[in-house]
Amino acid sequence: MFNTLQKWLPKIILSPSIFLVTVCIYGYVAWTGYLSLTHSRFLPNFKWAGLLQYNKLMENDRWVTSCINLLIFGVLFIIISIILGTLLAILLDQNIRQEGAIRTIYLYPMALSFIVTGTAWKWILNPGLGLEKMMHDWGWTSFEFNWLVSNDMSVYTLVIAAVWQSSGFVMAMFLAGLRGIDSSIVKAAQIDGASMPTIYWKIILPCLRPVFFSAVIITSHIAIKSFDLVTALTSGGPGYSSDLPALFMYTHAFTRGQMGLGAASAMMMLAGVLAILVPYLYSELRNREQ
Amino acid sequence: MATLDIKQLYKRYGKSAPNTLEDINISINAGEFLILVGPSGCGKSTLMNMIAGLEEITSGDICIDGKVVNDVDPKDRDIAMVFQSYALYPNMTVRGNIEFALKIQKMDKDARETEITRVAQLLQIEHLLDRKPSQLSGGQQQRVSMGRALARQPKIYLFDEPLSNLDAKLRVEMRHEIKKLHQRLGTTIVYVTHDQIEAMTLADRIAVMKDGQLLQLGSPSEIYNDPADMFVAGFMGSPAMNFLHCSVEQSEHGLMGSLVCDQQQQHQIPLPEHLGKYAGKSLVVGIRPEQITHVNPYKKDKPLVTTLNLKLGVLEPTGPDTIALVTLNGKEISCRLDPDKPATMGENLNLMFDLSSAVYFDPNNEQRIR
Amino acid sequence: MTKFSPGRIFIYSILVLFCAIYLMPLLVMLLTSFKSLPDIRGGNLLSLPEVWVFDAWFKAWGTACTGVTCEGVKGYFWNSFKMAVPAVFISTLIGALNGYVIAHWRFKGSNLFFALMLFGCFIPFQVILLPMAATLGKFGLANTTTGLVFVHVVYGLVFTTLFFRNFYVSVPGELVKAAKLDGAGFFTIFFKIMLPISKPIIMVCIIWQFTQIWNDFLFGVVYSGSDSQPITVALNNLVNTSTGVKEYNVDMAAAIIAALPTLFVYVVAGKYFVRGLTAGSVKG
Amino acid sequence: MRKFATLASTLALTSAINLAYAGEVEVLHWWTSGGEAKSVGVLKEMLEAQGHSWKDFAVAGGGGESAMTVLKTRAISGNPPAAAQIKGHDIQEWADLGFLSNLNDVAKAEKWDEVVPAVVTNVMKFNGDYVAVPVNVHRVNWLWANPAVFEKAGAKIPTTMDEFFVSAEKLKAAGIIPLAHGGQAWQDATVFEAIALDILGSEDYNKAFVMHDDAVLSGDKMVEVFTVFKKMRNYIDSDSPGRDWNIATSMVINGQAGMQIMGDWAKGEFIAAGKVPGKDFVCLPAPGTDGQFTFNIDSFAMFELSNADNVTAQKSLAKTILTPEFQEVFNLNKGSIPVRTDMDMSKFDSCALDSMATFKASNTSGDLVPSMAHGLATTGYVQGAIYDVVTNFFNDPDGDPKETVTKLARVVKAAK
Repeated sequence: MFNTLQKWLPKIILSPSIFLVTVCIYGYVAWTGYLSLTHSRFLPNFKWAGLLQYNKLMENDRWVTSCINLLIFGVLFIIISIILGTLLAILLDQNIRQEGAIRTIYLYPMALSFIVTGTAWKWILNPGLGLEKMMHDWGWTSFEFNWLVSNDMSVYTLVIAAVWQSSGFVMAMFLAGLRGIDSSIVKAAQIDGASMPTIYWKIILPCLRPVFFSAVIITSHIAIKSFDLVTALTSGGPGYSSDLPALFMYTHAFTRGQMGLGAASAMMMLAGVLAILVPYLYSELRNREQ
Repeated sequence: MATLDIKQLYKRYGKSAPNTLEDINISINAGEFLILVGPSGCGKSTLMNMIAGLEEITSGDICIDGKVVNDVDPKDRDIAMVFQSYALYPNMTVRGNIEFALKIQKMDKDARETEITRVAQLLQIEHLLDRKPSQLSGGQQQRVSMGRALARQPKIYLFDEPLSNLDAKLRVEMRHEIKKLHQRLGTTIVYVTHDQIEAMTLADRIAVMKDGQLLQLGSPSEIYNDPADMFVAGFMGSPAMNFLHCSVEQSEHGLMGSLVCDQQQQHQIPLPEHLGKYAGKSLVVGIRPEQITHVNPYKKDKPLVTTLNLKLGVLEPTGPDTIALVTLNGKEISCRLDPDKPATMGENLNLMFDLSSAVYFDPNNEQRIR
Repeated sequence: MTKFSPGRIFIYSILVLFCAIYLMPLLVMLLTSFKSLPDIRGGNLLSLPEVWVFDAWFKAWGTACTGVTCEGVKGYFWNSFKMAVPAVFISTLIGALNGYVIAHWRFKGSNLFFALMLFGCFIPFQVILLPMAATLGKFGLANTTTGLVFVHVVYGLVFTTLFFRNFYVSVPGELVKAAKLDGAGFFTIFFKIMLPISKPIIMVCIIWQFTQIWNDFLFGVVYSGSDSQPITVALNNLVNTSTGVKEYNVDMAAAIIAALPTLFVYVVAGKYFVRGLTAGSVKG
Repeated sequence: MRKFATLASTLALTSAINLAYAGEVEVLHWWTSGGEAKSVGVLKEMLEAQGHSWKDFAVAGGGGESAMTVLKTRAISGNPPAAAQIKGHDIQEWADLGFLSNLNDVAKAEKWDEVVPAVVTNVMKFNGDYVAVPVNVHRVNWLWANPAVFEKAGAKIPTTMDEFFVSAEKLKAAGIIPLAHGGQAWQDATVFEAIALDILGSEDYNKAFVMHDDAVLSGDKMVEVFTVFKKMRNYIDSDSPGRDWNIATSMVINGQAGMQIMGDWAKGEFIAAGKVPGKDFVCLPAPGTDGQFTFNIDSFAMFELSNADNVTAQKSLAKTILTPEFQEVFNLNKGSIPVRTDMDMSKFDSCALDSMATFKASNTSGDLVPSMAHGLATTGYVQGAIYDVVTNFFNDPDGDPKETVTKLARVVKAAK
């Protein structure tokens, strides 16, 4: 009897989580998927609408803008975070005095939410209050930094703030990766006459491929879910020029009483995640097995 | 001390997958030291895990002391195992590691102390008891992992390549220790290795496995001198047995096999008469390096002994012997030469082939011709 | 000790420059919190306060209005602890058990489950607000601290499982086998062997989860009850003035108070964070 | 506040009988700070004086957006608050879904129909039954100006759109920001609807934003509205995007800017800064909308509850909100006017009196129109669609009024 219990124990232990994941993630997603095919407005209802909401979504200029913004924001944010994180990690790995303190400084933005830092960021980026004014006060009057209030540039301010928040975490991941590399590899390369930049570029960074993988996964999940960031910084403005899908979804489903449309946009977001992530996951994991 | 019987054992992962183990039958007597050898992936570790109860049995039976234990939990089989990586619990001291199983058995504290002391003395690790595994050298970790197994006083010990992470000197030392331990305690041991010297020196019997099948089960000398097929013959012994493919002819001097050396010269070697039915066909002669030597006048006129003049290739002095490579039939053949007698690379030398203890195989199915 | 060559000086100056950039928002908040209101309107972001005043801090902690009550954020501060501590503890424990099963007690489908879970990381939380509300309502957990803890545990689970699984995969399977032969069962192995060696990854999980849960606003605002609102909600109420004078110094002081616990965790446990990441959680 | 404590205790005496059935009301609102929080505090005191307890559920942010999300999740979880700050069309939506409770008995006892104008009560009723209680009436089409600034620039405070642009030009020449504005969607819409009210007139305003008449929405007049709207952009400083409305107001207060088009809640900011109406600042109708009144009504909807004691408390709350005492305190604090037309207005300032007079007059002249920007004119979805078009046009330097009008008509139709 005890025997069988031992055999079933792993499954028993995992089953509540399996249940929760099935219901609270996939069940709810299915529910949302169903909702996106209904006429739901103010609250969910179950009047069948077919693909109506999706058609509406495709014709919605704001949705198109927010998708393009996500693409710009996501790509820039991921690339800059990873480059900056790698760079800082490499510099910090050079036997730096006070490494612990510097590391903490790079890492601390991760500890703060945009509910907390949003106001400070709005000030810093605002031309009349922040950086631009400060530079003018200090005598550099030609300094111009008005991205926050510019239609074309506001989405880049999101990138700045997001990179500020997450690059420290990426740095920590790469630092951890660097610490895990066998030092004999570096010695071997030095004996072969390679310069330090070459060693990093040709040997160490390729070794960190799994870290890149994790970093891409983590930063892309941050990018897709970015919501606090936009609400705190631009609320999607000026106009809706810095809108992102997460904000679009929230606004339509909860404040505008267009739950069906909101649900459809959520499903499109998930489909987008699947379309980009699954091939990447697949190729990465397959490469690693080889 | 216990007997271990493995009967018609099969292991398959998934319904359509090929058999990982196929029809394994081994009976191990109480107190016997059985060694499983074979190339990696032959299934020996799987077999070991199945004996321990760590993997499920697809079909067949495993019996300890005559009782089927197929569905018995690992912990209830009264088996101890020593792993290649030692698998010491990193969070516990040496004492904690040895004590762990005893605590689970709810042995009282005094008894545990006695047992730890006994094992520590036996393995000379008393001074290490309060250290963590990470503070120990490889050899010390090895001893602790044996100590952990010994403390339980199980019916059967399983050793999974326990020495392969040690350096050569330590490996020899530990080998002796294990041998002594076995002689002193007389327990049943199943031991997996790919090191054939370990196999030869430690085993009461050796089981040679390949591709999930048991090829031969026998005493070390049986395995060495009387291999069942080319695989077993080639696997045991270092340098490995030489295989000479030759065509068989009936000549006036009796049955002869013909060979070609690297100077395109034809050579003939005598073959025993019972191979007569292979005349006109070809077979494989298996001859160990120690049967190819300098000319020994004492043996010279014996039957099935012949001398060939061959060009020496690379020489490898090992101390007690010098291994010389010569090319025959386009393959390198190793010979064991007396280091005291002169021999230089490139020199043509008369080598004596003693075919009286050679073995013969059918080239088609690689089975022994008896 | 390494000598200060031009190259080293270059490295140090870059590192210090980035320190300044990273610290700027915090510095702005700190300076502002010590300024008086006229001082804020007059000076610029990084100018030092003309007079250092601490009133804003006392007001934020004890007397600022966040609705009809004007007792500052102190009550909400404890609400957040009451929610975060159990949620972090439970999600870490379950994550550890899950990771242990997925890494060492594999069974048919356990890997599939893991893959499905990974995808769960990417779901925007807005999607699950309503169905989760309905679920909580059915179980009578709506607008209770328990319900809030439950929500955080469910969606934190995905991450903790991921962390622990990646860590436990790097623990040799032979350790588990050895323990099984020593007679240890599922839980004995977990509590006596796996958990004691998991300290680095437990630290990572605690830091990650604590930060996420403490900083969460969305779940906090929709699933809390009126007497269990977390500090992020209070902060939001304080900062989003609709009428009246905006007291930036109080807002900033409150924001820093709200951030103190997470900052503390990062400063104190930051070194374990990198160590824990090194120990395996980044190896995907 | 002391006065209200005594007032509350007299109220407590009159309703002492209710003490036996003391219940609890949970109130969801987004009045979290400053004068609003204090006003709600008064309501709390008055209710507590009647023996009930008040559970405060305040969620600030974005004009109630977060609060609405909370309300929806709470309704779905089957645990709605007793009262929630809901307004305009949303009341109908909630009532239609069957969440709201019937307040007819309170309304009858308190004679709401007699003291509150029909324009207001219509919003509070669903199928003829009271489901919500109005708190106040805001006039949205106000222009707030700093006379000192105008004097300095030698400009006249404008009453028509043409004057507006003349004055704005002068202010600009004097180095003053003519119009203080916060670039948030609802503020853009507030300015937009003021212009629309002027150019379209009350009738077409209603046709466009209440009836969604395609001809008006895509008509030439609407093109003109957008053209003027775009022109106004030139008199706003470039830092406006994202700015909160009260920051914009403070720009007018400290003379950085000349004027602001904003609802009467802006008055609270002036008062809080110690400014006197008529002297330090002036309030007058948004250019060209004299005699017209864009109304925005704050209200509390009452949710269906199961606990009988709590229902009693809820009804007490409904009753208390419409008492002249509360109406007076609250509206003095908030800058708005009472919903009761039978009140003694002696404590109110000139702006409020002016507002009240226009409210009563426009009620009969047909110039009383619901605010689109504040959700009184139409459903949340149409409002949102209009917001998108308006705010995008306003912030897009290349926005073309003609194209935008076509787009407006299209999205309104799609959202309907």
